[in-house]
Amino acid sequence: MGGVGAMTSSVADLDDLRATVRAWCRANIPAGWRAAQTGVPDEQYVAFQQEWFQQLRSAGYAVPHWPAEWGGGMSAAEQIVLYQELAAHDAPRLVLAFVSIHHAASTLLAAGTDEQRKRHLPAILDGEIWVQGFSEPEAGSDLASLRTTARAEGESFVVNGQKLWASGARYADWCLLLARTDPDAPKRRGISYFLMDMRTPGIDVRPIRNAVGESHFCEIFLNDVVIPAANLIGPRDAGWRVAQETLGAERGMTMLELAERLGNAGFRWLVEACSRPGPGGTRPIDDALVQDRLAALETEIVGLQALCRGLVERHDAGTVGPAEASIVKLYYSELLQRVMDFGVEIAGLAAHTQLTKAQSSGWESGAWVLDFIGSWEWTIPGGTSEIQRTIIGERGLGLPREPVAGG
Amino acid sequence: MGGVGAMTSSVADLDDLRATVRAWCRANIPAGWRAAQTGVPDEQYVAFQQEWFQQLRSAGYAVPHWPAEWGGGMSAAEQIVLYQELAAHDAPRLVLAFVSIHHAASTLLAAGTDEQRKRHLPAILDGEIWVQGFSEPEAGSDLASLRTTARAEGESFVVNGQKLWASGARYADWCLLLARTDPDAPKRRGISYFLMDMRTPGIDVRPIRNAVGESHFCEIFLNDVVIPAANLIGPRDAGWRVAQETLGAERGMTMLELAERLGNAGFRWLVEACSRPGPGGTRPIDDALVQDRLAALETEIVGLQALCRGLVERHDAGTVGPAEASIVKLYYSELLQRVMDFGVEIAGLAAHTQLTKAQSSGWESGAWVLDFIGSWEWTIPGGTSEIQRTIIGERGLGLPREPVAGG
Amino acid sequence: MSTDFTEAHDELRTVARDLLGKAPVRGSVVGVDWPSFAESGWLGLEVPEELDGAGATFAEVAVILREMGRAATLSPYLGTAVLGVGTLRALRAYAGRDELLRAAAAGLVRIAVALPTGDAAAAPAGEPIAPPYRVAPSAGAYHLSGRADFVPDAVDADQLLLLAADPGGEPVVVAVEPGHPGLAVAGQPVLDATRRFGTVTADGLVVDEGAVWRFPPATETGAGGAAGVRRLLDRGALAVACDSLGGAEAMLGRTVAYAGARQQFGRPIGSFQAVKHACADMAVQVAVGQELLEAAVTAVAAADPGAGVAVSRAKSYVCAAAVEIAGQAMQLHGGIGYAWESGVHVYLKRAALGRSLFGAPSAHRARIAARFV
Amino acid sequence: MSTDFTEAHDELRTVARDLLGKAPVRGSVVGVDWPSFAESGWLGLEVPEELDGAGATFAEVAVILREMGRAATLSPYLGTAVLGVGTLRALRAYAGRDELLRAAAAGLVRIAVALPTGDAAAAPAGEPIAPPYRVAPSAGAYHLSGRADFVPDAVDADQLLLLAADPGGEPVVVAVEPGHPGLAVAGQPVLDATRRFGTVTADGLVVDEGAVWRFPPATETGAGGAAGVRRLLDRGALAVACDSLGGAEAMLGRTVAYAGARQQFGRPIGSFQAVKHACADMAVQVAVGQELLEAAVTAVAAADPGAGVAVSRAKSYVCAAAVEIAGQAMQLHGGIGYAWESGVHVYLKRAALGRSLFGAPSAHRARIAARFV
Repeated sequence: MGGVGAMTSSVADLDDLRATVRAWCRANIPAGWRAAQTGVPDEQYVAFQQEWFQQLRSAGYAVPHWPAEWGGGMSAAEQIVLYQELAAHDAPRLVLAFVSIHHAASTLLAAGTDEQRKRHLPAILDGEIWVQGFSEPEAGSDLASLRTTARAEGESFVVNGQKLWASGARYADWCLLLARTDPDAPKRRGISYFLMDMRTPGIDVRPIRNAVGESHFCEIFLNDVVIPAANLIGPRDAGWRVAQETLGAERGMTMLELAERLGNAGFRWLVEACSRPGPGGTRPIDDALVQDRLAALETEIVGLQALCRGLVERHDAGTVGPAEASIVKLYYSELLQRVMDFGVEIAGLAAHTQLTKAQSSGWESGAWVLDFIGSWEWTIPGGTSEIQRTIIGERGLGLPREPVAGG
Repeated sequence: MGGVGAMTSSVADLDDLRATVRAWCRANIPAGWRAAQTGVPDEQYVAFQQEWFQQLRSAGYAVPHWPAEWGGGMSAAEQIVLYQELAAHDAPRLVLAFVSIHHAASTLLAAGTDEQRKRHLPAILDGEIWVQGFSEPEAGSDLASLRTTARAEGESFVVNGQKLWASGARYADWCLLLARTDPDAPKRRGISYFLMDMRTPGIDVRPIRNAVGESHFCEIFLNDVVIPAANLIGPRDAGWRVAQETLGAERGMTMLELAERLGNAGFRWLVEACSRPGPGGTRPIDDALVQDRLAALETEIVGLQALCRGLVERHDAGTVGPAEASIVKLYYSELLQRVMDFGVEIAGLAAHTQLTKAQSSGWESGAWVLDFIGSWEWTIPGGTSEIQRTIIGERGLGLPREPVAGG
Repeated sequence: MSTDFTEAHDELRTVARDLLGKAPVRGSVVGVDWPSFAESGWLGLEVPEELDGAGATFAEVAVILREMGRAATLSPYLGTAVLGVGTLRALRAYAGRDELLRAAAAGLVRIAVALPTGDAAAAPAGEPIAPPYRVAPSAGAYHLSGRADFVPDAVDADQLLLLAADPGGEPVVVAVEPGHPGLAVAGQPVLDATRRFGTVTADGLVVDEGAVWRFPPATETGAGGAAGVRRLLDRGALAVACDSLGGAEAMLGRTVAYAGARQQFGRPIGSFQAVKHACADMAVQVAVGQELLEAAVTAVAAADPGAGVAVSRAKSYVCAAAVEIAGQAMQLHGGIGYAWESGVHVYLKRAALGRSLFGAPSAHRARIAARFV
Repeated sequence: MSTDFTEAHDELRTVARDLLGKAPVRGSVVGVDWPSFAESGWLGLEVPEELDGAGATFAEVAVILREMGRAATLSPYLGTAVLGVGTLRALRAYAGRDELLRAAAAGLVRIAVALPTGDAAAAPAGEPIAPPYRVAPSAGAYHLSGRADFVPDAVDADQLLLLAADPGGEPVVVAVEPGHPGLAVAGQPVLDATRRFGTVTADGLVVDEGAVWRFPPATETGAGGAAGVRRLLDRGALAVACDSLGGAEAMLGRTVAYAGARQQFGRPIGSFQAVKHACADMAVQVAVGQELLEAAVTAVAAADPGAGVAVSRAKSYVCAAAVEIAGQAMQLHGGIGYAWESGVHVYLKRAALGRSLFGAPSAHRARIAARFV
């Protein structure tokens, strides 16, 4: 029964909160932001994100999951209400601050020193942007085989290597970095976790264009980058454990938000697309086949939403199962893909003429083909669907592990 | 360009053959055999099978794939015509003689001595029934780990062990037996292949009831069974190779026959089931959803038929790819399952009242639930679907093998 | 859901799993003897306390149904406790009705309700549901005719409740006992040996007015006969979904256990990704199905106006998934799974029948989709 | 198919694969320069020998299309060689028509044909297909109006052929050149950068009688304008299926190569069953698709009366499979597959567009199913 305030919000309190958030959404969500954010240059996107973040912050809605002392303090039940309403009113997503308010914050809260927290948590509220430096060219699904090294030199570490798929690294002020401090230890041992200032000399960030044509993923080249030992987070050589413990910390609420967005804007776009008369004048939705698919997809989305709410509640109660986060991630990402695939089919040839999508939207922008292709950003990163199935099988069901290659 | 007569049949000759087979089918296929064979006791089923086999034999249609000197001699093109017409006219299947005319014959032809062939091939034409004794309780998918032993003693071998899933063992006169002759050799080495007379003392056959309630699968317990050394087929300790070489020999034509049956009686039952008015008076086939599924299934069946014809032709031409048989087996078995599953859905509650199916039919008897459950007899034995996918990946696409457990 | 509820359900579940797990196996079919049933208190879960019931809700009935699905129990629970008690409670408070409820709770009477159990049970809102019988007054009595197929637990029932349309088209329930002149009950054997069905034919059947029971009149909150019938059919559909989820859980559990133990190629087959990932997909389906089921059970127990759609979601998803899961269980058990002895076929047949009972997935999806058009 | 044919196709395939493989890459888009095209002889494959063509059939065109799909080639082949030549050959033998065929074969003219390219292209037999334009005689000339979207290769075309209905409802083809008064051609950019489309609008467009070409009259063997239009649309649909199969083959090949090389967890990822079995499923889809495609190509080349159904089978199966296969390719390539640089997205976009072009799978299945009802 952990989680401060988990069971304290009465139904009436929650209804009040819902009304408050609803009113706030109506008053604050910029009208027509989707159209305005479609195809905008990066600077405008960044400015819009920072502005929206501050707007949410003033309302107390930017970091509801943080402890009260740092500016958060909502119970799980309250957060569920908040995210449901933001999704229902089609609020812009917090894309830019995502790693900052989730991964960075949960790592700082779980493993950081008081100094580190004081240095960064308020800064994040003021707009400090973080990036995750985990993956490498030869360490994707097999993250533990990462090769970036951090050599101790006096009160510092000197880092060399290359990171890949660092989302938003171009705008980042700080980086959550995993690097090998003991090259002789076996794979998962000997990795340390650092907070790296992105303005340190020796850091070279190069954007990678992704399949939808955006460049928010980056490569980070690290060439004799000096990190003060004070920026180690958690014990030296114990970075893998720290990263694992904090990696999924935000998953529940994030997935809840995404599930609600899929169930709101996402499904609404789909029904709208199906209700639009085609070239021949007939509406797809009048076809029994289309109705059947819509009903099946809506059912699955409702199931996802319930799964996410349950995960959040159980997380708060400390009863979350070992594979629940993987189940939700796998199910969301593959369902998202099916929904978008169906959207592409229904919208037909015209779907392919939507060449840009609204920045700051999620994976349900209404630009079907881009959203469909973008859905692989969910089935691949953060542990591919294949990895998730292995986790569910082994940690969730207790099935035996594969024998390790070569012994 | 191997295969005697493969390219010799002209289109006109094939048209003539088709007309001849068609006329023969009309004159010879017992009218109403399905109804007459539904729920009959075993003796009647065996008698019917033997009788039908002799009828086909007199027409020259029982073993068309055998060499001419032994009573066959049809080219691949001719066999395709034959099996198409038998399927189109819904002839009873040769279930009882299946192993005899395919596995036993191809093994004898490929690896048998002249004496062995003379002893058995004419006998098979006279109705000698064979069973395959390969699988064991601990050797299913991993057949090479079989444990039945054959100890050399003078001019004989003494066999001990247990075989499983021996289809039709109750009626069998002879058994194709794999047993270990060298217990010290690694898994696939040290296995020998025997022709075992099922009347030898020490053989105990016990039927196993399967999921549809039939008992054609059997366990064979072997207790000091003496097999003369003359009944070894192929070289001693080389049984695995012989079995592998002859195992898929019949697959092409068998799959062709099954594909044609699925495309004829199978799909016809389905369209009929969809065209029957339900309790509310509406016909499933008037529903766009049902039409879509029917079109998709018909398309897949047509693809399967073409795949099978191509396999047979390429087999004849000696150009068959290393995984083609696995592709066909995997695709047929899973498609069969989908077709029957859809039949169960369409036929609704009434489908569950069909408690028996016609003996001598294939997996498309029109008893939907039994046919659906029976379809696992295709996805499990003869290499599960999982094993087939591995074969396709490794032999067909050249993907690397899994590391062997424990080194 | 509050913690108290959860704990009470956990306890009920444990007791049920224990009792059903000990039930005698007849052939491959697990049955529960009637005295154990009567004692269990499960029959009267939804019977009001003043009629010697437990005064509980469908949420508790759902716990029992899921455990029965898990054990593939053969029992008249669907006929008596789900449909029988549900029908009686949906009617006006006739004296005879209350007596029956009391008897049902005590295990003194087995009930079967003759209503549509095929796709008609999932007709979209707005499409009327035709009762299988017609009743008309004639010379001081009532004449009944009609026929219902696949009536759950009809053959062993001591009391039949027939859903009929009166001359005005209003649904009513006619209570008759087996043996009543003009009433014919015939067994309808199915491949799923864990379920019992019958056809109930009324031909020249005459009852007096006391046997014709009505639903409460329509009010502003939307009750009335038509709504009552829908709620009954939703109970039936949801009961089957509970059963199917229980079966799916059993199949997943058995498959995982088998895959962890069975060795091939020198390792447990569960260490192969083909098997492991298939089990993971089954686990995902069970997890999603459970959420949809719980939502529907909560809605039905609370008589929520949106309960119908929630039921259709649960029924369509869970019952389709259950067939897939039982099929995968058979596949992953290999030859053993195809053997009668393993009992996997029992679950596959039960799931396949459950998929069609009280509306196929496609019928329920059509009902869901009617809201979009 | 005879051995001679097979060998000729193998040779054509080898030449095409070689040339298309060498084609310059613009961005991620592979194009073929026009002179190479003109030289290749591919444009006139179906042009009769007396008009300086190769006198071959659609079977040979299909070989080129499949290779273009494999290389994801940007070219006006669909507009000129498939639809242009196909349309001209379907018409009566007008002098202007023969000149155009000769010019097309020589690579002197690029053609675009404005006809329905969406689901209307897959209308079931019996449902009329409405041409996008209407033409009417007026004062010694012909007035044309209408608009077609998603006309392949419209923007760079030197010659436009517009499918129109005459006042009697008979389909005719109107030949106009870009720049003709009243004709507007506008590019219609799509995410798939390997294809070019345009809208072609006729508003107040006047042509003389010589520009209005007719199909041969209907005969007992079932020709006539309506049948001619159907055959054209079937050519379009089948061309896309050829393209999609080639793309699927490329994606399978690349994925297998990547999975054999990429190491994770100390072994090539292709040694993991999750990857290996996914590749196996892709291989099965390609194998089935190839059979359906070959059957349709043979039927179209032979002008078989059952060709339409064969085309719908190939189009619906192959084009749906191609999207799945390109998607799996992206998945199995991991992060690399999602990077622009890998070019996997090019195939996914091309497959997704191909799925809708000349009729979505569901539209083609509806056409197949019309025979069952």
